Amino acid sequence: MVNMAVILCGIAMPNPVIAASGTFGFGEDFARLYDINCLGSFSMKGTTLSAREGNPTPRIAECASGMLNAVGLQNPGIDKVISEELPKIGEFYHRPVMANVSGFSVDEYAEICRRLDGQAQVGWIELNISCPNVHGGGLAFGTSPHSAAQVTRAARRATVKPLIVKLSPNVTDIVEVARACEAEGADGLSLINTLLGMRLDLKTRRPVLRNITGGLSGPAVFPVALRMIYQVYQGVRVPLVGIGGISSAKDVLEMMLAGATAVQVGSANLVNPYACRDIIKALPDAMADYGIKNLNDLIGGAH
Amino acid sequence: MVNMAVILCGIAMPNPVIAASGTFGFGEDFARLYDINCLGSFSMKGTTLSAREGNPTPRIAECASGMLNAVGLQNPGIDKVISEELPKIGEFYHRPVMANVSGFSVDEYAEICRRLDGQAQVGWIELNISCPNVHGGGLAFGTSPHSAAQVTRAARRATVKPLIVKLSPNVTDIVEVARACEAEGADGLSLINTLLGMRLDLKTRRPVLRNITGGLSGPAVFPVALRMIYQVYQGVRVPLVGIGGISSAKDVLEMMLAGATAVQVGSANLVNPYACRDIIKALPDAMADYGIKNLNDLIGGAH
Amino acid sequence: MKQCVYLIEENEQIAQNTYRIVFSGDTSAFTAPGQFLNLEVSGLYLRRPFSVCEWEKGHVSIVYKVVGAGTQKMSTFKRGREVDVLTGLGKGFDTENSGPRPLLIGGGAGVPPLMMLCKMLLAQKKQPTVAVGFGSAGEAFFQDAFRNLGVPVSIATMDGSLGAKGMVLDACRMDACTYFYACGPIAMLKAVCAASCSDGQVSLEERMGCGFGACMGCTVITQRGPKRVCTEGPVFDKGELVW
Amino acid sequence: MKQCVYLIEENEQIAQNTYRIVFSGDTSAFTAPGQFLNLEVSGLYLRRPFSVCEWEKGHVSIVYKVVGAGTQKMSTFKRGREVDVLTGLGKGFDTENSGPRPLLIGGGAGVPPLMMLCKMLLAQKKQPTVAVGFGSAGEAFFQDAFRNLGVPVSIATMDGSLGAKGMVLDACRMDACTYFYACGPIAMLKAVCAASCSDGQVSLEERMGCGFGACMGCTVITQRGPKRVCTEGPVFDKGELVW
Ligand SMILES: Cc1cc2nc3c(=O)[nH]c(=O)nc-3n(C[C@H](O)[C@H](O)[C@H](O)COP(=O)(O)OP(=O)(O)OC[C@H]3O[C@@H](n4cnc5c(N)ncnc54)[C@H](O)[C@@H]3O)c2cc1C
Ligand SMILES: Cc1cc2nc3c(=O)[nH]c(=O)nc-3n(C[C@H](O)[C@H](O)[C@H](O)COP(=O)(O)OP(=O)(O)OC[C@H]3O[C@@H](n4cnc5c(N)ncnc54)[C@H](O)[C@@H]3O)c2cc1C
Ligand SMILES: Cc1cc2nc3c(=O)[nH]c(=O)nc-3n(C[C@H](O)[C@H](O)[C@H](O)COP(=O)(O)O)c2cc1C
Ligand SMILES: Cc1cc2nc3c(=O)[nH]c(=O)nc-3n(C[C@H](O)[C@H](O)[C@H](O)COP(=O)(O)O)c2cc1C
Ligand code: FES
Ligand code: FES
Repeated sequence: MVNMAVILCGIAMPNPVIAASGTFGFGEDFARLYDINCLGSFSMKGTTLSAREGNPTPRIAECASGMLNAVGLQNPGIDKVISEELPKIGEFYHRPVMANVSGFSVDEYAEICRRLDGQAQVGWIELNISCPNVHGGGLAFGTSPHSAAQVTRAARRATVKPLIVKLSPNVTDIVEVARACEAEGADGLSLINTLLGMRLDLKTRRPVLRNITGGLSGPAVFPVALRMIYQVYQGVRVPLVGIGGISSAKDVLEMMLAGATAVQVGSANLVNPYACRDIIKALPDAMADYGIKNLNDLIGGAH
Repeated sequence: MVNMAVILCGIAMPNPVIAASGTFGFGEDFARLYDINCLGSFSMKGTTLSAREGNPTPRIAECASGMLNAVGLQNPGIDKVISEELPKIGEFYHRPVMANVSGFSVDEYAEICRRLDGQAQVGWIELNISCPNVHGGGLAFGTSPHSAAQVTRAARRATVKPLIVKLSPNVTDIVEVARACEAEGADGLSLINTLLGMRLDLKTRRPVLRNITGGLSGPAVFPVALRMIYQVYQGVRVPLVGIGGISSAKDVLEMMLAGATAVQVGSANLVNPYACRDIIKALPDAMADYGIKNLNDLIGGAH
Repeated sequence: MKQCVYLIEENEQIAQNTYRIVFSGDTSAFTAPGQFLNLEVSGLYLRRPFSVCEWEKGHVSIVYKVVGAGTQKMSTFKRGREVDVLTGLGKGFDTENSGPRPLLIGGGAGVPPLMMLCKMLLAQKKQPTVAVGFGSAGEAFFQDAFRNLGVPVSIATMDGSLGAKGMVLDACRMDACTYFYACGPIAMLKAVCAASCSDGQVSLEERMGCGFGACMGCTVITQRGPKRVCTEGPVFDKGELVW
Repeated sequence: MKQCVYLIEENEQIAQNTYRIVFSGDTSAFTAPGQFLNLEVSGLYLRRPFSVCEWEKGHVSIVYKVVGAGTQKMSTFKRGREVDVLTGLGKGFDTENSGPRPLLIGGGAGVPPLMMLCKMLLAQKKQPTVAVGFGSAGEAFFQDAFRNLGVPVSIATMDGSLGAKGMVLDACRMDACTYFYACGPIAMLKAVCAASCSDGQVSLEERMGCGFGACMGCTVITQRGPKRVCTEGPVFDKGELVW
């Protein structure tokens, strides 16, 4: 018997596999396909203070071993998530979920955290700092240690729940940003969000995405994500959630070896609706193949 | 009849396809396979002032739709390149080549440029600024606009040849770096160099590469490269060479539409030794498919 | 929705750049014409969505036009090949409200789902009329198949090589029908809605990440807020649409 | 070097996790035992290098061990499948200097290229001896094939299930030979060179980007500077190596 259970920021999980934000909705569509209580957890669709319709379509473009998305945070807003989605989730999922939140100002982040603070089913709050800072010239919060720290500090004051900051890979030095978040009280870090990319349509001679650029995800980004987990592991002490291109049990092991305590599976859910379940099912055999009895022994083992 | 000829920094090329540095050696191995005079040009293996043995092996790791390399600039040094490689090249290649140069200090860059300045067959000098700056704390020159500008300024003073600065994608704001190089007299910019990545070996629980991290190239990086060409095109006036993941004639067209005047094909040469020739052969039909008569009309057409 | 492995029974060219695949496999997830399936094409990351043309227990067909890398690869698929598909996706056409004389309007790759719809309407003793438009005569398909069902068919081609010259709207009268069903390019759908005097339904296309509701990639803004083409659609009531 | 399309004639398991493929196709680029080919495995980015086991005009075989994604996929390749290969790569073994009594030493997946080498040495009227090592009896192959050539064969297995228990060196004497040829894990090659009293050649493995000299991915530092395993190797003289 192998041990797959891990503890992420004080919360026990049956296994390290979390469905990534934006690729699992609020869980409902997947709960109709399989019993999602087999998951380590899932991160809800990125939620903002007010409802958002998101970007105009096309929002999706295909790439080699990956895809671009420019969904633009379409979501019903924090109040509806609390009044409608969380109660629904309670019916089919019996563990803590991760609430992925975004804001366009520091105050918005803080306010959403405050409203989530009392929600029993919310285990962790995951701050998506890849959003443009409307008060800071439109650059994403996550692209500077300073603004990343500001958001973390404000969120920290607004909630006692474990706070995970989700880092953007579109930076020169991700360790610097990671350290700034840790210093302001982040309990954990998740990385990576998508890499900024684009595709053009040769027929129309215009960008495929109406938003022009979009976020690259899928197996194509795995080596970049792995490198960043490895680097950040050496720079901070808080636990890490490895995200980016994971689509097999072996990918999970590799990411944990680099330093991740848990992982998120994103795009893989879109091309294979059973991806998370399949990966979790395959984990014990993959562990056995490499002589791993306890996943916790693996975390950061490559350093 | 379609027109494929383009002019890059004042030098005419029969077509925009240049073999990328580090994937084409000094041309010899390929000249044995096909007449490489069909190329737009080729960029020679990255050359440093002194000979270098490069990094210990393994230097190569496989990724989804791409690969990592950590060759570490193995090369015979500038003097041998001038005394041995360039004369050999003259026997099988009758157009200007691109000299890709690297240094570990600003002075080294300048000195190599000075030595290349009189070499008739060298058309362009391509400054690879992804090298660690030994006098600047080991960070790559290309990761800050300031050090990128320093290198460009010194090189500019050392040569009258067209100077192309090759940008690193591992930065928060590539346009800022591009502008700094343009301001110091770069005649053109080529991008992207490789994305920093890594892989682990689950059997040994160690990095696959002895160097730990390596550079990601291949189709996986194409959307990131395309996005960067598109952004830089909006920020500078000098011509751009699009690099990253190109493996088909359609990729060439997409990259030019984003703003590239010419392109480089790298990793594709490694998995298909005839890649450059095949792409050039396929260009006229691909142009016809999209109603393109003259490639020059395409450059930056997506803006 | 159901994930299935389908076996290719046939993959034949039926018009210029246009192919028809007949699969065998579990069709239990399909409930209405206008639903679609999402097909894995090995070597490409995203699945490709195609409307179901016809299905019966154990068999289902699609008709597709070669427009890019995926459909190009599909055109080389041989009989006997197995493919991974998500089946029974989306909400299809509603045959209840059609009235006695519905008009079915299809443009190019939008024609296939009208076949099953037409047969179901006939089975319900309704009198459908069909109007189809193509680029040219070489690209036309199914006109005889509809006629063989005893259904009046009008045709338009852009170059006038078959039927009326122009768009499908130039070849049909929208004032005689009790309801309409339309599938085809967005410009055609807009024109049809604008010209219609009856209620009707249109089937939309959008680039899709998942095809089953998870990614919000395919959202269209409707009178009742943002809706997913893959889940609340692809078929929408004329009155829901904002354009 | 020559790029070719090879047809798989056979792909049979010959030992635990070990398979042998026989291809038909153009073998004109092969000139010496110890050369290799670089095989495209669809869906994977890099080609996979394998030493040629034997070749004759129009036919060539490789023997491979399943160790990862590529060899796993290869083990499912069916007869009749076409694969893209770069052929005639590298510099093979030199049979000139062998003297009358060369010793051929192979470990695991290093054994295959010794087959062709052995046959060529026999054709040159030399008296080769073979020593092979495997993990266990189940993984062993070719011991009988060598014996059928009339060549003395000694075997070692790590678990002692066949032949001597231990490494291949434990099963052979290096002092009786005029020359040696070795192919196998790096630890074995080092031990062989250290134990040898004669000259010899070893075949090295390195992760490869291209396999034909373009990328400098496979460099090994030798007495005469950095050399590419794929081009100046994979076979090196004992005296060239630095370790
Ligand atoms: C619900 C639905 C039903 C459809 N039914 C049919 C049908 O019955 N017959 C038919 O021929 N076509 C149909 N299409 C369009 C079909 O999905 C595309 O033609 C196909 O995906 C193109 O793939 P490609 O790889 O050849 O093109 P590429 O352009 O290489 O594809 C690149 C990406 O863009 C997407 N894409 C390209 N064109 C479209 C499009 N028109 N709609 C949605 N995504 C697109 C692809 O799925 C892929 O992700 C339908 C689309 C949708 C959304
Ligand atoms: C010149 C040469 C000759 C070889 N001859 C044989 C042979 O005759 N029989 C045989 O069984 N094996 C041979 N090998 C080793 C064989 O190439 C690897 O076992 C194979 O590439 C593994 O691929 P994989 O996808 O199964 O493994 P993975 O580990 O999934 O491969 C990942 C990457 O690492 C590379 N890699 C992994 N192991 C090796 C290795 N040992 N050497 C080089 N690259 C490796 C792969 O090529 C691929 O790029 C030879 C290697 C070289 C360099
Ligand atoms: C369609 C889509 C929507 C996404 N939406 C969000 C989001 O709302 N919030 C967020 O933090 N990340 C979002 N992401 C990023 C993913 O959570 C994940 O970080 C990224 O896709 C990399 O993982 P992957 O390669 O496994 O997909 C989204 C990704 C995709 C593909
Ligand atoms: C094996 C290898 C060696 C490389 N060496 C160099 C080099 O010496 N100098 C340089 O500027 N870029 C070097 N590069 C980067 C390529 O020139 C190119 O920028 C990069 O690979 C992206 O293009 P691609 O995706 O087409 O390979 C190297 C790339 C590879 C794969
Ligand atoms: S395609 Fe993913 S929600 Fe519709
Ligand atoms: S593998 Fe590329 S030079 Fe040897």
